[in-house]
Amino acid sequence: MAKIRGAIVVDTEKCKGCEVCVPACPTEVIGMAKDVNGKGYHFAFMANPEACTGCSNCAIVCPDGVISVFRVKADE
Amino acid sequence: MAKIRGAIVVDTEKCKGCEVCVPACPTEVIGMAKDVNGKGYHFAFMANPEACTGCSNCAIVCPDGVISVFRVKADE
Amino acid sequence: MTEEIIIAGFGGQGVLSMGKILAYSGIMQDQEVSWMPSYGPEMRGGTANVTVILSDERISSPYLTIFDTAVILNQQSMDKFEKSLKPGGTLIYDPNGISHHPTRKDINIYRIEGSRLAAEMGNTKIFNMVILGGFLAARPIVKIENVIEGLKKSLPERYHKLIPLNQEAITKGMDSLETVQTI
Amino acid sequence: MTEEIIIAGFGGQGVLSMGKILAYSGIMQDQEVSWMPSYGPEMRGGTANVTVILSDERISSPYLTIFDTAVILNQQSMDKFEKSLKPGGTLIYDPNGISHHPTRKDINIYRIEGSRLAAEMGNTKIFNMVILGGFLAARPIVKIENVIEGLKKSLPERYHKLIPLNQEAITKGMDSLETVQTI
Amino acid sequence: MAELKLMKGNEAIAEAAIRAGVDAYFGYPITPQSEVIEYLMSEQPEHRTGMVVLQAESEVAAINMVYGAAGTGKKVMTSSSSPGISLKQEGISYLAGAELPAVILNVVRGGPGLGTIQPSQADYFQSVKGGGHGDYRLYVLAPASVQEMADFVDDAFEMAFKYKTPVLILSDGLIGQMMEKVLLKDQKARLTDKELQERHGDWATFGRVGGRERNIITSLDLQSEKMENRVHRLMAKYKRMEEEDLRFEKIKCDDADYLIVAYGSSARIAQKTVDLARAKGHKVGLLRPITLFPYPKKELMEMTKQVKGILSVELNMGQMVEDIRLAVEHKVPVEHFGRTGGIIHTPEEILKALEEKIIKG
Amino acid sequence: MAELKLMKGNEAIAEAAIRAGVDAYFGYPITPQSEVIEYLMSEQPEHRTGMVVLQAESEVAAINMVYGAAGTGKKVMTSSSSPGISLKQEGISYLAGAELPAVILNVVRGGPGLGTIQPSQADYFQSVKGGGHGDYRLYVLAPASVQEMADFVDDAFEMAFKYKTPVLILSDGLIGQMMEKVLLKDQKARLTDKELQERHGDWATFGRVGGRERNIITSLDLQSEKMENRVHRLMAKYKRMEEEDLRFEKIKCDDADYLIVAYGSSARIAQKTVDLARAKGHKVGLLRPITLFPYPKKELMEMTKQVKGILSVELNMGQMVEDIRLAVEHKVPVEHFGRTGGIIHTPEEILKALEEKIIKG
Amino acid sequence: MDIKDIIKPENQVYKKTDLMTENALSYCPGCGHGTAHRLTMEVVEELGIKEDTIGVAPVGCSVLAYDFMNVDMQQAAHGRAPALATGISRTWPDKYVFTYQGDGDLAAIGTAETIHACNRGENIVIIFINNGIYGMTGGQMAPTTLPGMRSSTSPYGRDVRSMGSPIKITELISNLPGVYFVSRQAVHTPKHVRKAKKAIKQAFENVKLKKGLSFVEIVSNCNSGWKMTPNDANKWLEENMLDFYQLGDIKIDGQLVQK
Amino acid sequence: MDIKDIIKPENQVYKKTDLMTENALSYCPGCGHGTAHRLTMEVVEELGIKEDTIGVAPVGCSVLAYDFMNVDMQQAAHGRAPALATGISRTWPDKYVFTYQGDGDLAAIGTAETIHACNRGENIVIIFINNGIYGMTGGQMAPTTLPGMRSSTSPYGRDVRSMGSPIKITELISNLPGVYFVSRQAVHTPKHVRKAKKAIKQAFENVKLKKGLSFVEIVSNCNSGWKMTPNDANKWLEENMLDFYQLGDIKIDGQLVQK
Ligand SMILES: Cc1ncc(C[n+]2csc(CCOP(=O)(O)OP(=O)(O)O)c2C)c(N)n1
Ligand SMILES: Cc1ncc(C[n+]2csc(CCOP(=O)(O)OP(=O)(O)O)c2C)c(N)n1
Ligand code: SF4
Ligand code: SF4
Ligand code: SF4
Ligand code: SF4
Ligand code: SF4
Ligand code: SF4
Ligand SMILES: [Mg+2]
Ligand SMILES: [Mg+2]
Repeated sequence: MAKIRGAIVVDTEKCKGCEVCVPACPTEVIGMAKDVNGKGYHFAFMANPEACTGCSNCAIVCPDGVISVFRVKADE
Repeated sequence: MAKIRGAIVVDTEKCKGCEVCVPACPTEVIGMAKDVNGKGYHFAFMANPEACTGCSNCAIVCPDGVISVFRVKADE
Repeated sequence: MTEEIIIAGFGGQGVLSMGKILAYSGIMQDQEVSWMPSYGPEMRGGTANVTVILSDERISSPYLTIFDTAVILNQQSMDKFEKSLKPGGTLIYDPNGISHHPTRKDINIYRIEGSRLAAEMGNTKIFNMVILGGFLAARPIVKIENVIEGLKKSLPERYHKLIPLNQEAITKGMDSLETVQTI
Repeated sequence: MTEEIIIAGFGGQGVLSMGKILAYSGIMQDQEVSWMPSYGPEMRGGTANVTVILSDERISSPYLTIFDTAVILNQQSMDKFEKSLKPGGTLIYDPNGISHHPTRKDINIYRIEGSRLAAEMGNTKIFNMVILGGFLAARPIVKIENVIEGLKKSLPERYHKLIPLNQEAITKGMDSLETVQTI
Repeated sequence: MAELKLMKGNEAIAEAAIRAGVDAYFGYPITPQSEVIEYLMSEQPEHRTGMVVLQAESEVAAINMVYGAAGTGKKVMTSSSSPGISLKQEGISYLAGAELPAVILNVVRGGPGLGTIQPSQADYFQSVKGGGHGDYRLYVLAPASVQEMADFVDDAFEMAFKYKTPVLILSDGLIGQMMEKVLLKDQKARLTDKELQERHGDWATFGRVGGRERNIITSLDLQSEKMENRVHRLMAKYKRMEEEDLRFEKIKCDDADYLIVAYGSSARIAQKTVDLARAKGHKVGLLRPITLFPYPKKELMEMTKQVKGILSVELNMGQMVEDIRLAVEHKVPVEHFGRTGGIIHTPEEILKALEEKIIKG
Repeated sequence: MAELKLMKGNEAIAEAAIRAGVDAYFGYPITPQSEVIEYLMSEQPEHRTGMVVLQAESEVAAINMVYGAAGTGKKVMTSSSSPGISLKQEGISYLAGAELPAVILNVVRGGPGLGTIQPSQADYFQSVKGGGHGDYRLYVLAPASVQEMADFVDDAFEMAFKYKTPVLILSDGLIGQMMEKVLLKDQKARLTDKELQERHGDWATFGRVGGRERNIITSLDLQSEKMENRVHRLMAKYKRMEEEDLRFEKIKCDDADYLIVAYGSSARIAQKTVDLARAKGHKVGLLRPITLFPYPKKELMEMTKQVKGILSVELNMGQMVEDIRLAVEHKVPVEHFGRTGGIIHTPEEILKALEEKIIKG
Repeated sequence: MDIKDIIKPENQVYKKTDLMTENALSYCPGCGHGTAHRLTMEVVEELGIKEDTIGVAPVGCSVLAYDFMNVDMQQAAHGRAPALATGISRTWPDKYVFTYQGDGDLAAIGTAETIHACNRGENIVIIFINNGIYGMTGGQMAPTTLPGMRSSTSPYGRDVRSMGSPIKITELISNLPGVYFVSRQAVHTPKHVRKAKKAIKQAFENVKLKKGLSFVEIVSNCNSGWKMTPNDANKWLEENMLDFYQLGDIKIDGQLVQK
Repeated sequence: MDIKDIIKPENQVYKKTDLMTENALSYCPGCGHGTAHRLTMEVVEELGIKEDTIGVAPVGCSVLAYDFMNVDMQQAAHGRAPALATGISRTWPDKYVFTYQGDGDLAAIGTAETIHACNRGENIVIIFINNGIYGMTGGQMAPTTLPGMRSSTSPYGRDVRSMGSPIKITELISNLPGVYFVSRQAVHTPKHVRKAKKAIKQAFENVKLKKGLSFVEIVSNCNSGWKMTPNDANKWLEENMLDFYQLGDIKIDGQLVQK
């Protein structure tokens, strides 16, 4: 059975750490980094990458448009 | 039988001859003078005084408020 | 030659358009002209006046307080402008509605029964053309053919059919001017 | 005596209120004071700075480009203000987040671990009070009791219960100042 | 086709705008200049040239419609009278700050406040010093005849585009309401979209045609350094205006012992005074600034070598007189004569003032 | 109770307004002065004194609310910053024309256009020459400290009512945003309705109380003769202001060879320049006009007997310098130094300009 | 019975209110402004509130309303009467403050002031004279000018496509919660005059309740601007204006009237 | 499957549109302005109209929109964006002209310009960001601030009695015949973002029809002004703002949507 796998790339230097993407992810993929970026923000990252379906929810709510989304159909 | 009699007094110097009072009178009392007043207007007057009932219609539509109305109950 | 004219009367008497025709007539004979109305919030029934200048030279001030000629069409204007004529100037007036006639001795005075004549011709709208005729009789500063040309220019195309009637009124006015006093 | 101070850091670090407390402290000991913030469209995360002057005389310009003392709380501010100190002036900074440390040889330099100490005290909001303590250790221009009075004045009544905590932070700061270089 | 007509100043400027190929007019009625929009509406210029004419909901809206259209490279104008021009001050300051070409006509009436609707020149300060906020000036043309009302449309747009700046035509009720003969120029074609895109493609906002980089119209510089640069750029333009596009007229100045300085309707009236004075044996000349900004400072200074005194004649309580004094650096006496509130001075009273304040004084 | 506080200029003026017994404030937010209305709202002056505070829908509405309340004899004020003040120009002209007392605060920022929000003095011309239409002036006070921001509220209202005129407090972002210590005056009671009716019953429109004749507030005179009279009445007031209520401050002028003229924030900075200059051996003095209209013309003329040159220091490209030149009638060199666009000049660069343009020049 | 016997002081049943001054009205013959002025003053008189009434005149033909209404009045900048009234009413909360405004004044340049005074529920009365044109400045198109109607700035008739539709500002502001009472009336016949007066009276009475703004529109003629005789203008009004601007109460006691 | 195998250009399903510039947005973390910007630009990109699009930025936090949207833009005086757009659209009738305005800009100072551009049926798109506050100037009360809501000029909460009720300008302008399409949306969750984009797309598509103005309100957070974290602000928005400002289409194809 073909499974959908996804991944996101956060432009960590532009991420403002607003956390709006976190609740937007239906599969609770996203966490906030302990580290801060050059502007002092804790940026978002895939804390739970396996769960990502590439649904793009996070990307479309990200106010700063810093998330890119990738998606493949992967055979199990 | 007591009959209602009315009369109007037009401030002829202030009348602007607009004729708005004419159709307002239910008993066709009012006519416009041939003469003009100091401002060059043909002023209104009681052309048909007998018919006046003192209903005040003319006075309340007169834009310039130049009509005074009088009214008595007269025995026939 | 420069002629400085005031035309003054009630709002609806065609004072402004008479001035305009006169000014256009001046243009038709290659003169410099100016036409300066009194303007104000339209309180209908108020007075209206216009200063018209025709000149062979560039006109300096279009706004004047003394005039060569005054055309006067109501009492207020008489009160105001009789005294603004230059000595030797010309006053032309319609006696209708005038209670105090002009009294100056150092000016030429003419009368023109504009209202009556217009009424006789069955069209009160040509009143100002009758007056214009009277003016031209007293002050023949523009040629009649230039007046007609001026009339054409100042009337929109669709009213050109009225030109003969206007011309007739002007002629009537020219013929009907009465001399009160010449100095 | 006149002390011209710049305090500079990130928007949320309490730079402005630290300056305000300092200014109030000056008032408490009858000095003239001025407090002039940089202000701008609030782009959060941007830098904020405030110029504070305490003086025994009437203060002329509240806006300065060179200072006696600089309190520096982020890298941008270090880049901007290290060079604005007068020779012999004093630079106090929190090394947290600073990548390029001060290099001038003609000034006094102190460090105060404000962020760390505040975190240790379990309340990041008192960060600026720790820094203030450090400042006072380096530049004891106002008496501590006047600082406490200043604190009272600048805090709304309902926050007065926090004064002991603030006082503790100031003391902590005073005790924790590290000397990097004195001239 | 060029044409000779008898027209009001207000009508002449409207007709001239159509013939000049103006793209759009936005305005709101106010006496004594409502004939501008009335004439335009009656001429249906959208049929004649495609020019857009719109009655805005207010003067504030009108000036901002002008801003929008000007920002696209279009030739666009508005007109109003004093109170309405006051309302436009923010917009005018924005136009100057954003460096947009636009033409604004003020047919001045007597103020302050609702005032009168009669002619006045009491908006001089507002016009030349900047009634809006900030460091900016307008290029200001002061017509003194109906012909100039017509001619200055072209001139104003030339300057507006040359300097990318708002240009003010400062007229008044007398020039606006009077009729004179006017020779109207031939119809100029409006720029086609293509021509406009070629000419103004480096700054105007009509869309990223051909995929070019975006253009931005703004007067904002959050950084003061940038803002100061912007203002310096403006100041350089104003200096250049003075060098290249200053205009004035001298009447009977060659042998003048005394000088009247007057613009617009006052110049017309003062010209008659010059004749009256000369008839009385006073050698009086008239210098008429045609541009009020830039101002003929050098020319006035030059005149101080010749004249014994200067009278500034204005329909106000003394405004331009300051610019004359600044120009002549107090080398000769400079006095003011003016009427206000809609009263127009007579040639005779100007002469009297001249005699009292300058010739005898 | 008088009180010593550390406050921003904007807060101080707001607190002082409450204490001065001001009846109403109408305003619209704009940086760098929004603290005025914010402070007022947080103080709930309706509970403290009954003062009304209302956030209007725009600056235009605000100035016209001021007009309405001022017309009833109330003490009423507004505040804004440059673009907002431009929008108020029609209203200000109306206030002047109708001879209404009111106080307007402009906390100037850099223009033209949207500009910057940093301090500037580029609205000088607009303030003192009349940014609105018509022949009028404002009484203009220029505070140079937080204390003066507070103190000038009372002074401004005194002048506003003495002359029945709008008074402008011309501040800037520096004075508005800085904190200094300020001694706040005791609370003054607001006039009771009865007191107001007695004091202003001959002109104010609060209803025909006691059946008195009606009062009318207007700036309209359809007849030009009447309008001219109105303007002459205004001019007489302006003259009287100059005679009775001119204000300025002289700092180290007694032995000065050179003079700096500066107001508001520039005066603060220039004062430091005076010290720097004297440290270098130049005898420099500072004349600080406190009223910008009326202007200390006589005092400046007097100073020409003593000083060799004058530098006008302004946060603009050269505005007040014209008034200095007019005042001193070009008897000594008068030069300008200024920064613009929100940049604040440093005491050091002023000194440099002084040396280059005046001392050495 | 002789006329002389009728015309005696004791028989007088209609007399111009003393709250209209003796100044001759500056309006054109037959203009509805005069009637609207008089009704307003009759209401003030009948309510006995002249000591507590302050009026605000607009810019428009009624700019001189203060010459005719014998109460304290202020003249406002064009469109700003509601802002003035706000300033007055806020500082004199117990007074009767009214504005008297034309359609250009209220619905064009003054739109923001109108909407926001209504929205804030200022405790004032707005009398709104809708004559579909800018009377004072010589008959230009107003926001209220009917489709196809000629004016000096719509000489070929209002073209809705390029000039927009006439705006029913009265209906618009009725939707605002701050507005307590709205009525549209006319004054060209005795019947309409009587109803209009009732509405104006209601509006002034509402001020006592301090529940919000009361708004009375009066559809009126501008015979000069329309270039008709007064009686023709009134007929045209009846046949054209009233079709679009339907008369009647629109909001009572803060509730929209269901139609 | 390794993450690296997923993150390959050919697998990319979401990418920021090129019509957003590379400049970092000047907005506070979590502010809805960024999302609204992006949606607008995505629509312009998808419709392939960037060569024919001109935007108008307001005064408000989005004053710098021109730094972020990669199309031709003008910056307008506070409140006047619809007037600018009118000037542009009238002289370039075939272009896509849009304004992007905050609630203070559009519903306070700009009320007259908004109402009249709507009434004239200008062929433009208005994107209206309603965050219930003046964000840029530091959180003052806006015409849209909810009753009882705190702001720096209503520090004790909006008092409807003295400050008026929040104004539903969107419903108000829906009543104007010049307005062709009106929708109220939000952008705080993916679901809302998708709907909002649909509405914006519809609005831009309408421009081709030249049937009137299209208006899209976006209810958004101003977490800084509201003094909340972004997620708390979005929750507050959901629970409070959306109750008052109900989402959905209000007018489609010139017809009010019946509720
Ligand atoms: C700021 C400003 N703009 C324009 C005018 C000119 N003006 C005077 S009255 C008026 C319109 C009057 O129309 P309306 O309000 O309908 O009143 P009406 O005369 O029809 O009663 C205009 C545009 C002005 N005086 N001030
Ligand atoms: C004429 C004028 N008045 C006031 C201001 C100050 N100002 C700037 S933005 C703004 C309000 C912004 O609020 P909003 O429109 O809701 O936009 P937001 O920042 O909330 O997105 C104000 C009052 C100005 N720049 N110009
Ligand atoms: S693409 Fe979908 S599943 Fe993956 S992180 Fe984003 S929201 Fe979660
Ligand atoms: S929504 Fe965007 S900016 Fe906010 S935390 Fe997530 S990735 Fe960062
Ligand atoms: S009072 Fe009545 S009956 Fe008498 S004239 Fe007037 S309208 Fe006619
Ligand atoms: S309505 Fe009045 S003004 Fe008109 S004609 Fe009759 S009496 Fe005269
Ligand atoms: S112009 Fe029209 S509104 Fe004005 S007075 Fe005349 S008829 Fe009435
Ligand atoms: S202040 Fe508010 S609206 Fe402005 S950027 Fe920040 S969150 Fe957004
Ligand atoms: Mg009207
Ligand atoms: Mg907002």
